[in-house]
Amino acid sequence: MAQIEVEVLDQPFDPAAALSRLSGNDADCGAVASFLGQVRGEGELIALELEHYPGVTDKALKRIAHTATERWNLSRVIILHRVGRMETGEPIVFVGAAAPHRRAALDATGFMIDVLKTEAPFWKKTHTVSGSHWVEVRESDNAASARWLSDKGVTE
Amino acid sequence: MAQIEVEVLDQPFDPAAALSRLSGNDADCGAVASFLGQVRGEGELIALELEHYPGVTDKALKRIAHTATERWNLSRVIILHRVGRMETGEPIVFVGAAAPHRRAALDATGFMIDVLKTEAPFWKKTHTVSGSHWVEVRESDNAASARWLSDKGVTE
Amino acid sequence: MLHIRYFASLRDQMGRTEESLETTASTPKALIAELQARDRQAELLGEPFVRIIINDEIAELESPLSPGDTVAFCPPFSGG
Amino acid sequence: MLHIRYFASLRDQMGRTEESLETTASTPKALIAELQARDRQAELLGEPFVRIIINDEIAELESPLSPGDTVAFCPPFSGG
Repeated sequence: MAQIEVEVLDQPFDPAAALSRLSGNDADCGAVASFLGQVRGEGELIALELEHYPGVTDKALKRIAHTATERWNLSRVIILHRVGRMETGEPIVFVGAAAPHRRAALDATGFMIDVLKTEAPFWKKTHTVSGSHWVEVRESDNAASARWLSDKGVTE
Repeated sequence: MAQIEVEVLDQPFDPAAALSRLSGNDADCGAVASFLGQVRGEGELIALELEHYPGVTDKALKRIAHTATERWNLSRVIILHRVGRMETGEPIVFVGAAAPHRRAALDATGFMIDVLKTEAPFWKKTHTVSGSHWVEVRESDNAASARWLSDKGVTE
Repeated sequence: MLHIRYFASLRDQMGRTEESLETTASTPKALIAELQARDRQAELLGEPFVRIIINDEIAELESPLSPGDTVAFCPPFSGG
Repeated sequence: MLHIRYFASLRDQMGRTEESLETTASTPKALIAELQARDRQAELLGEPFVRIIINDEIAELESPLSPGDTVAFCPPFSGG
Protein backbone atom coordinates (compact mmCIF):
# COMPACT_ATOMS: atom_id res chain seq x y z
CA MET A 1 0.00 0.00 0.00
CA ALA A 2 1.34 3.39 -0.99
CA GLN A 3 1.40 6.16 1.61
CA ILE A 4 -0.59 9.21 0.55
CA GLU A 5 -0.12 12.74 1.95
CA VAL A 6 -2.56 15.37 0.66
CA GLU A 7 -3.05 18.83 2.10
CA VAL A 8 -4.67 22.16 1.20
CA LEU A 9 -2.82 24.88 3.10
CA ASP A 10 -3.61 28.52 3.82
CA GLN A 11 -0.04 29.26 4.98
CA PRO A 12 3.30 28.97 3.14
CA PHE A 13 4.89 25.50 3.11
CA ASP A 14 8.44 24.24 2.65
CA PRO A 15 8.95 22.23 -0.57
CA ALA A 16 12.40 21.03 0.57
CA ALA A 17 10.83 19.47 3.67
CA ALA A 18 8.17 17.86 1.47
CA LEU A 19 10.91 16.33 -0.71
CA SER A 20 12.59 14.94 2.42
CA ARG A 21 9.35 13.30 3.58
CA LEU A 22 8.84 11.92 0.08
CA SER A 23 12.32 10.37 -0.16
CA GLY A 24 11.81 8.93 3.32
CA ASN A 25 13.89 6.01 4.44
CA ASP A 26 12.13 3.05 2.90
CA ALA A 27 14.32 0.36 1.58
CA ASP A 28 12.12 -0.13 -1.48
CA CYS A 29 12.09 3.28 -3.02
CA GLY A 30 14.96 4.16 -5.32
CA ALA A 31 13.29 6.88 -7.38
CA VAL A 32 11.70 10.16 -6.25
CA ALA A 33 10.25 12.64 -8.73
CA SER A 34 8.65 15.95 -7.82
CA PHE A 35 7.15 19.09 -9.27
CA LEU A 36 6.95 22.47 -7.58
CA GLY A 37 4.87 25.37 -8.88
CA GLN A 38 5.63 28.80 -7.43
CA VAL A 39 4.35 32.31 -8.03
CA ARG A 40 6.03 33.67 -11.13
CA GLY A 41 6.84 37.37 -11.02
CA GLU A 42 5.37 38.95 -14.10
CA GLY A 43 5.54 42.61 -15.01
CA GLU A 44 2.91 44.24 -12.86
CA LEU A 45 2.10 41.37 -10.50
CA ILE A 46 1.64 42.31 -6.85
CA ALA A 47 0.16 39.08 -5.54
CA LEU A 48 -1.61 35.89 -6.58
CA GLU A 49 -4.79 34.81 -4.84
CA LEU A 50 -6.09 31.27 -4.82
CA GLU A 51 -9.72 30.51 -4.17
CA HIS A 52 -10.96 26.95 -3.76
CA TYR A 53 -14.05 24.93 -2.91
CA PRO A 54 -13.32 23.72 0.63
CA GLY A 55 -14.00 20.04 1.11
CA VAL A 56 -14.18 19.38 -2.60
CA THR A 57 -10.55 20.30 -3.33
CA ASP A 58 -9.31 17.99 -0.63
CA LYS A 59 -11.40 15.14 -1.97
CA ALA A 60 -10.30 15.85 -5.55
CA LEU A 61 -6.60 15.85 -4.60
CA LYS A 62 -6.98 12.58 -2.65
CA ARG A 63 -8.66 11.03 -5.65
CA ILE A 64 -5.87 12.13 -7.99
CA ALA A 65 -3.22 10.78 -5.60
CA HIS A 66 -5.12 7.54 -5.22
CA THR A 67 -5.51 7.14 -8.97
CA ALA A 68 -1.75 7.62 -9.37
CA THR A 69 -1.09 4.78 -6.92
CA GLU A 70 -3.44 2.55 -8.92
CA ARG A 71 -1.83 3.33 -12.27
CA TRP A 72 1.81 3.10 -11.16
CA ASN A 73 3.76 1.08 -8.64
CA LEU A 74 4.43 3.80 -6.05
CA SER A 75 5.65 3.79 -2.45
CA ARG A 76 4.66 7.32 -1.48
CA VAL A 77 2.72 10.21 -2.99
CA ILE A 78 2.46 13.83 -1.86
CA ILE A 79 0.18 16.62 -3.07
CA LEU A 80 0.31 19.98 -1.28
CA HIS A 81 -1.65 22.99 -2.56
CA ARG A 82 -1.75 26.53 -1.23
CA VAL A 83 -4.84 28.72 -1.08
CA GLY A 84 -5.15 32.38 -0.14
CA ARG A 85 -2.86 35.26 -1.01
CA MET A 86 0.73 34.65 -2.15
CA GLU A 87 3.67 36.84 -3.12
CA THR A 88 6.17 36.28 -5.94
CA GLY A 89 8.35 33.22 -5.34
CA GLU A 90 6.01 31.54 -2.83
CA PRO A 91 5.19 27.87 -3.43
CA ILE A 92 1.72 27.21 -4.86
CA VAL A 93 1.76 23.47 -5.39
CA PHE A 94 4.07 20.53 -4.73
CA VAL A 95 3.39 17.06 -6.11
CA GLY A 96 5.73 14.11 -5.96
CA ALA A 97 5.98 10.34 -6.11
CA ALA A 98 8.48 7.84 -4.70
CA ALA A 99 8.71 4.50 -6.45
CA PRO A 100 10.96 1.50 -6.92
CA HIS A 101 11.62 2.58 -10.52
CA ARG A 102 12.17 5.97 -12.11
CA ARG A 103 9.68 5.84 -14.96
CA ALA A 104 6.78 5.28 -12.52
CA ALA A 105 7.91 8.20 -10.31
CA LEU A 106 8.34 10.58 -13.28
CA ASP A 107 5.11 9.62 -15.04
CA ALA A 108 3.02 9.72 -11.86
CA THR A 109 4.36 13.21 -11.09
CA GLY A 110 3.51 14.48 -14.58
CA PHE A 111 0.08 12.86 -14.33
CA MET A 112 -0.72 14.45 -10.96
CA ILE A 113 0.24 18.02 -11.89
CA ASP A 114 -1.45 17.84 -15.30
CA VAL A 115 -4.69 16.36 -13.98
CA LEU A 116 -4.80 18.59 -10.90
CA LYS A 117 -5.08 21.61 -13.21
CA THR A 118 -8.42 20.49 -14.64
CA GLU A 119 -9.88 18.21 -11.94
CA ALA A 120 -9.54 20.16 -8.69
CA PRO A 121 -11.67 23.26 -7.99
CA PHE A 122 -9.02 25.96 -7.54
CA TRP A 123 -9.16 29.40 -9.15
CA LYS A 124 -6.31 31.87 -9.53
CA LYS A 125 -6.70 35.63 -9.42
CA THR A 126 -3.82 38.00 -10.11
CA HIS A 127 -3.55 41.35 -8.39
CA THR A 128 -1.51 43.80 -10.45
CA VAL A 129 -0.80 47.52 -10.25
CA SER A 130 -3.47 48.05 -12.90
CA GLY A 131 -6.19 45.88 -11.36
CA SER A 132 -7.22 42.33 -10.52
CA HIS A 133 -8.39 39.57 -12.83
CA TRP A 134 -9.17 35.87 -12.87
CA VAL A 135 -6.59 33.75 -14.67
CA GLU A 136 -7.81 32.33 -17.97
CA VAL A 137 -7.39 28.60 -18.49
CA ARG A 138 -4.94 27.74 -21.24
CA GLU A 139 -6.06 25.27 -23.88
CA SER A 140 -2.69 23.53 -23.50
CA ASP A 141 -3.58 22.72 -19.87
CA ASN A 142 -6.79 21.03 -20.96
CA ALA A 143 -4.91 19.05 -23.60
CA ALA A 144 -2.21 17.98 -21.12
CA SER A 145 -4.82 16.68 -18.72
CA ALA A 146 -6.94 15.01 -21.40
CA ARG A 147 -3.87 13.02 -22.45
CA TRP A 148 -4.07 11.15 -19.11
CA LEU A 149 -7.81 10.80 -18.63
CA SER A 150 -10.07 8.10 -19.93
CA ASP A 151 -13.77 8.79 -20.57
CA LYS A 152 -14.34 8.12 -16.90
CA GLY A 153 -11.86 10.75 -15.70
CA VAL A 154 -10.05 10.18 -12.45
CA THR A 155 -11.33 7.04 -10.74
CA GLU A 156 -12.85 6.90 -7.30
CA MET B 1 21.22 32.40 -20.04
CA ALA B 2 20.31 29.46 -17.84
CA GLN B 3 22.37 28.84 -14.69
CA ILE B 4 23.98 25.39 -14.65
CA GLU B 5 25.20 23.58 -11.52
CA VAL B 6 26.93 20.24 -12.10
CA GLU B 7 28.91 18.29 -9.53
CA VAL B 8 30.39 14.82 -9.04
CA LEU B 9 30.66 14.23 -5.28
CA ASP B 10 32.49 11.65 -3.19
CA GLN B 11 30.50 12.53 -0.06
CA PRO B 12 26.75 12.40 0.70
CA PHE B 13 24.74 15.42 -0.44
CA ASP B 14 21.40 16.90 0.60
CA PRO B 15 18.68 16.68 -2.09
CA ALA B 16 16.37 19.04 -0.17
CA ALA B 17 19.06 21.76 -0.23
CA ALA B 18 19.53 21.13 -3.96
CA LEU B 19 15.78 21.63 -4.51
CA SER B 20 15.98 24.92 -2.59
CA ARG B 21 18.84 26.16 -4.78
CA LEU B 22 16.91 25.08 -7.86
CA SER B 23 13.71 26.90 -6.89
CA GLY B 24 15.83 29.97 -6.08
CA ASN B 25 14.20 33.36 -5.99
CA ASP B 26 14.07 34.35 -9.63
CA ALA B 27 11.00 36.14 -10.70
CA ASP B 28 10.83 34.24 -13.97
CA CYS B 29 10.71 30.69 -12.83
CA GLY B 30 7.30 29.28 -11.94
CA ALA B 31 8.00 25.58 -12.45
CA VAL B 32 10.60 23.34 -10.81
CA ALA B 33 10.85 19.63 -11.58
CA SER B 34 13.34 17.23 -10.05
CA PHE B 35 14.37 13.62 -9.89
CA LEU B 36 16.26 11.94 -7.05
CA GLY B 37 17.77 8.47 -7.29
CA GLN B 38 18.78 6.81 -4.04
CA VAL B 39 20.21 3.44 -3.05
CA ARG B 40 17.39 0.94 -3.02
CA GLY B 41 17.64 -1.72 -0.33
CA GLU B 42 17.36 -5.09 -1.98
CA GLY B 43 17.51 -8.44 -0.25
CA GLU B 44 21.18 -9.01 0.41
CA LEU B 45 22.56 -5.56 -0.42
CA ILE B 46 25.24 -4.25 1.94
CA ALA B 47 26.44 -1.26 -0.10
CA LEU B 48 26.53 0.22 -3.57
CA GLU B 49 29.81 1.39 -5.07
CA LEU B 50 30.05 3.88 -7.90
CA GLU B 51 33.12 4.07 -10.06
CA HIS B 52 33.56 6.80 -12.65
CA TYR B 53 36.05 8.20 -15.15
CA PRO B 54 37.25 11.40 -13.43
CA GLY B 55 37.24 14.40 -15.73
CA VAL B 56 35.08 12.68 -18.31
CA THR B 57 32.02 12.32 -16.08
CA ASP B 58 32.10 16.00 -15.19
CA LYS B 59 32.34 16.96 -18.85
CA ALA B 60 29.54 14.53 -19.81
CA LEU B 61 27.19 15.91 -17.14
CA LYS B 62 27.90 19.50 -18.18
CA ARG B 63 27.15 18.58 -21.77
CA ILE B 64 23.84 16.95 -20.81
CA ALA B 65 22.84 19.99 -18.72
CA HIS B 66 23.86 22.32 -21.52
CA THR B 67 21.90 20.33 -24.11
CA ALA B 68 18.82 20.55 -21.87
CA THR B 69 19.10 24.35 -21.78
CA GLU B 70 19.30 24.39 -25.58
CA ARG B 71 16.26 22.16 -26.06
CA TRP B 72 14.00 23.79 -23.49
CA ASN B 73 13.49 27.28 -22.11
CA LEU B 74 15.05 26.81 -18.65
CA SER B 75 16.17 29.21 -15.93
CA ARG B 76 18.28 26.82 -13.87
CA VAL B 77 19.55 23.27 -14.15
CA ILE B 78 21.20 21.05 -11.53
CA ILE B 79 22.90 17.66 -11.90
CA LEU B 80 24.57 16.14 -8.83
CA HIS B 81 26.03 12.62 -8.91
CA ARG B 82 27.67 10.62 -6.15
CA VAL B 83 30.66 8.34 -6.58
CA GLY B 84 32.27 5.98 -4.06
CA ARG B 85 30.59 3.73 -1.53
CA MET B 86 26.98 4.30 -0.47
CA GLU B 87 24.57 2.66 1.98
CA THR B 88 20.86 1.97 1.52
CA GLY B 89 18.82 5.19 1.33
CA GLU B 90 21.75 7.46 0.40
CA PRO B 91 21.23 9.78 -2.58
CA ILE B 92 22.98 8.71 -5.80
CA VAL B 93 21.82 11.31 -8.26
CA PHE B 94 19.74 14.50 -8.27
CA VAL B 95 18.71 16.24 -11.48
CA GLY B 96 16.33 19.14 -11.78
CA ALA B 97 15.22 22.03 -13.93
CA ALA B 98 13.54 25.35 -13.17
CA ALA B 99 11.60 26.97 -15.99
CA PRO B 100 8.92 29.54 -16.72
CA HIS B 101 6.54 26.70 -17.74
CA ARG B 102 5.95 23.26 -16.31
CA ARG B 103 6.23 21.13 -19.44
CA ALA B 104 9.79 22.37 -20.07
CA ALA B 105 10.81 21.65 -16.46
CA LEU B 106 9.27 18.16 -16.48
CA ASP B 107 10.58 17.16 -19.91
CA ALA B 108 14.09 18.50 -19.26
CA THR B 109 14.23 16.52 -16.00
CA GLY B 110 13.16 13.29 -17.72
CA PHE B 111 15.66 13.94 -20.51
CA MET B 112 18.58 14.51 -18.14
CA ILE B 113 18.07 11.40 -16.01
CA ASP B 114 17.38 9.16 -19.01
CA VAL B 115 20.38 10.39 -21.02
CA LEU B 116 22.73 10.44 -18.03
CA LYS B 117 22.28 6.67 -17.72
CA THR B 118 23.84 5.98 -21.11
CA GLU B 119 26.05 9.03 -21.78
CA ALA B 120 28.11 9.49 -18.60
CA PRO B 121 30.86 7.02 -17.62
CA PHE B 122 29.62 5.78 -14.24
CA TRP B 123 29.57 2.11 -13.21
CA LYS B 124 27.65 0.60 -10.33
CA LYS B 125 28.84 -2.35 -8.27
CA THR B 126 26.71 -3.99 -5.61
CA HIS B 127 28.21 -5.53 -2.51
CA THR B 128 25.95 -8.20 -1.04
CA VAL B 129 26.33 -10.83 1.65
CA SER B 130 27.02 -13.38 -1.08
CA GLY B 131 29.58 -11.36 -3.04
CA SER B 132 30.09 -8.32 -5.26
CA HIS B 133 29.07 -7.80 -8.84
CA TRP B 134 28.84 -5.11 -11.51
CA VAL B 135 25.31 -3.98 -12.28
CA GLU B 136 24.06 -5.08 -15.69
CA VAL B 137 22.62 -2.38 -17.93
CA ARG B 138 18.90 -2.78 -18.57
CA GLU B 139 17.70 -2.68 -22.15
CA SER B 140 14.89 -0.36 -21.02
CA ASP B 141 17.51 2.21 -19.97
CA ASN B 142 19.03 2.20 -23.43
CA ALA B 143 15.59 2.59 -25.00
CA ALA B 144 14.66 5.46 -22.67
CA SER B 145 17.83 7.33 -23.58
CA ALA B 146 17.58 6.60 -27.32
CA ARG B 147 14.14 8.20 -27.32
CA TRP B 148 15.80 11.57 -26.62
CA LEU B 149 18.96 11.30 -28.71
CA SER B 150 19.41 12.11 -32.35
CA ASP B 151 22.11 10.36 -34.41
CA LYS B 152 24.55 12.92 -33.10
CA GLY B 153 23.89 12.14 -29.44
CA VAL B 154 24.16 14.90 -26.89
CA THR B 155 25.48 18.05 -28.51
CA GLU B 156 28.65 19.87 -27.53
CA MET C 1 -35.55 23.52 -2.52
CA LEU C 2 -31.97 23.65 -3.81
CA HIS C 3 -28.87 25.34 -2.38
CA ILE C 4 -26.88 27.08 -5.09
CA ARG C 5 -23.26 28.25 -4.85
CA TYR C 6 -21.26 30.38 -7.28
CA PHE C 7 -17.45 30.42 -7.40
CA ALA C 8 -14.73 32.81 -8.57
CA SER C 9 -15.61 34.72 -11.76
CA LEU C 10 -19.15 33.26 -11.81
CA ARG C 11 -19.70 34.64 -8.31
CA ASP C 12 -18.59 38.08 -9.55
CA GLN C 13 -20.87 37.67 -12.57
CA MET C 14 -23.91 36.61 -10.53
CA GLY C 15 -23.25 39.20 -7.83
CA ARG C 16 -23.77 36.63 -5.08
CA THR C 17 -22.00 33.79 -3.29
CA GLU C 18 -24.98 31.53 -2.74
CA GLU C 19 -28.74 31.35 -2.65
CA SER C 20 -31.57 28.94 -1.91
CA LEU C 21 -34.22 28.40 -4.54
CA GLU C 22 -37.66 26.81 -4.47
CA THR C 23 -37.65 24.83 -7.70
CA THR C 24 -38.71 21.57 -9.25
CA ALA C 25 -35.69 21.48 -11.58
CA SER C 26 -34.50 17.88 -11.71
CA THR C 27 -31.21 18.51 -13.53
CA PRO C 28 -28.62 21.32 -13.57
CA LYS C 29 -29.69 21.97 -17.15
CA ALA C 30 -33.27 22.67 -16.07
CA LEU C 31 -32.03 24.75 -13.14
CA ILE C 32 -29.88 26.89 -15.45
CA ALA C 33 -32.89 27.53 -17.71
CA GLU C 34 -34.88 28.64 -14.68
CA LEU C 35 -32.09 30.96 -13.47
CA GLN C 36 -31.69 32.41 -16.95
CA ALA C 37 -35.40 33.15 -17.13
CA ARG C 38 -35.04 34.99 -13.82
CA ASP C 39 -32.00 37.20 -14.45
CA ARG C 40 -29.73 38.21 -17.27
CA GLN C 41 -26.41 37.61 -15.49
CA ALA C 42 -27.24 33.89 -15.49
CA GLU C 43 -26.66 33.83 -19.26
CA LEU C 44 -23.08 32.61 -18.69
CA LEU C 45 -24.19 29.55 -16.66
CA GLY C 46 -25.17 27.83 -19.91
CA GLU C 47 -21.67 28.12 -21.42
CA PRO C 48 -19.99 24.79 -22.12
CA PHE C 49 -16.96 25.68 -19.96
CA VAL C 50 -19.04 25.88 -16.76
CA ARG C 51 -18.27 23.02 -14.33
CA ILE C 52 -21.06 21.72 -12.10
CA ILE C 53 -20.56 20.20 -8.65
CA ILE C 54 -23.50 18.52 -6.88
CA ASN C 55 -23.09 17.71 -3.18
CA ASP C 56 -19.30 17.94 -3.46
CA GLU C 57 -19.10 15.64 -6.50
CA ILE C 58 -18.27 16.79 -10.01
CA ALA C 59 -21.44 16.32 -12.09
CA GLU C 60 -22.93 16.92 -15.54
CA LEU C 61 -25.72 19.04 -17.07
CA GLU C 62 -28.00 16.02 -17.05
CA SER C 63 -27.09 14.64 -13.61
CA PRO C 64 -30.14 14.06 -11.36
CA LEU C 65 -31.03 16.68 -8.73
CA SER C 66 -33.02 15.96 -5.57
CA PRO C 67 -34.60 18.40 -3.11
CA GLY C 68 -32.02 19.64 -0.59
CA ASP C 69 -29.06 19.15 -2.96
CA THR C 70 -26.27 21.72 -3.15
CA VAL C 71 -25.41 22.71 -6.72
CA ALA C 72 -22.24 24.71 -7.38
CA PHE C 73 -21.50 26.57 -10.60
CA CYS C 74 -17.78 26.91 -11.26
CA PRO C 75 -15.66 28.55 -13.96
CA PRO C 76 -12.88 26.34 -15.42
CA PHE C 77 -10.48 25.20 -12.69
CA SER C 78 -7.11 26.97 -12.77
CA GLY C 79 -5.09 25.55 -9.89
CA GLY C 80 -1.63 24.07 -9.93
CA MET D 1 52.90 4.88 -28.15
CA LEU D 2 49.35 4.79 -26.73
CA HIS D 3 48.10 4.98 -23.14
CA ILE D 4 45.36 2.45 -22.49
CA ARG D 5 42.91 2.46 -19.58
CA TYR D 6 40.40 -0.19 -18.55
CA PHE D 7 37.35 0.54 -16.39
CA ALA D 8 35.03 -1.40 -14.10
CA SER D 9 34.31 -4.97 -15.28
CA LEU D 10 36.76 -4.63 -18.20
CA ARG D 11 39.51 -3.75 -15.73
CA ASP D 12 38.66 -6.91 -13.77
CA GLN D 13 38.65 -8.89 -17.02
CA MET D 14 41.99 -7.51 -18.24
CA GLY D 15 43.58 -7.80 -14.81
CA ARG D 16 45.04 -4.30 -15.07
CA THR D 17 44.04 -0.63 -14.72
CA GLU D 18 46.21 0.80 -17.46
CA GLU D 19 49.19 0.18 -19.68
CA SER D 20 51.32 1.88 -22.31
CA LEU D 21 51.77 0.16 -25.63
CA GLU D 22 54.16 0.71 -28.53
CA THR D 23 51.85 0.34 -31.51
CA THR D 24 51.11 1.71 -34.94
CA ALA D 25 47.36 1.10 -34.56
CA SER D 26 45.55 4.08 -36.06
CA THR D 27 42.04 3.23 -34.82
CA PRO D 28 40.59 1.57 -31.69
CA LYS D 29 39.53 -1.28 -33.96
CA ALA D 30 43.14 -1.96 -35.00
CA LEU D 31 44.27 -1.58 -31.39
CA ILE D 32 41.73 -4.13 -30.20
CA ALA D 33 42.93 -6.62 -32.84
CA GLU D 34 46.49 -6.14 -31.63
CA LEU D 35 45.51 -6.63 -27.96
CA GLN D 36 43.49 -9.72 -28.83
CA ALA D 37 46.49 -11.20 -30.67
CA ARG D 38 48.51 -10.59 -27.49
CA ASP D 39 46.25 -12.00 -24.80
CA ARG D 40 43.05 -13.98 -24.48
CA GLN D 41 41.35 -11.76 -21.90
CA ALA D 42 41.17 -9.02 -24.57
CA GLU D 43 38.53 -11.09 -26.42
CA LEU D 44 35.78 -9.04 -24.73
CA LEU D 45 37.13 -5.69 -26.02
CA GLY D 46 35.65 -6.47 -29.44
CA GLU D 47 32.10 -6.85 -28.11
CA PRO D 48 29.62 -4.30 -29.50
CA PHE D 49 28.66 -3.07 -26.01
CA VAL D 50 32.19 -1.78 -25.27
CA ARG D 51 32.38 2.04 -25.14
CA ILE D 52 35.56 3.75 -26.27
CA ILE D 53 36.84 7.08 -24.93
CA ILE D 54 39.81 8.79 -26.62
CA ASN D 55 41.44 11.70 -24.75
CA ASP D 56 38.33 12.18 -22.59
CA GLU D 57 35.92 12.22 -25.56
CA ILE D 58 33.49 9.43 -26.39
CA ALA D 59 34.70 7.86 -29.65
CA GLU D 60 34.02 5.05 -32.11
CA LEU D 61 35.79 1.89 -33.33
CA GLU D 62 36.95 3.76 -36.42
CA SER D 63 37.91 7.07 -34.76
CA PRO D 64 41.50 8.19 -35.60
CA LEU D 65 44.28 7.51 -33.08
CA SER D 66 47.52 9.51 -32.86
CA PRO D 67 50.70 8.72 -30.92
CA GLY D 68 50.38 9.81 -27.29
CA ASP D 69 46.59 9.43 -27.23
CA THR D 70 44.83 7.91 -24.21
CA VAL D 71 42.33 5.22 -25.15
CA ALA D 72 39.88 3.97 -22.52
CA PHE D 73 37.83 0.78 -22.81
CA CYS D 74 34.60 0.93 -20.85
CA PRO D 75 31.72 -1.46 -20.17
CA PRO D 76 28.22 -0.01 -20.70
CA PHE D 77 27.64 3.00 -18.44
CA SER D 78 25.32 2.30 -15.51
CA GLY D 79 25.08 5.55 -13.56
CA GLY D 80 22.01 7.42 -12.44
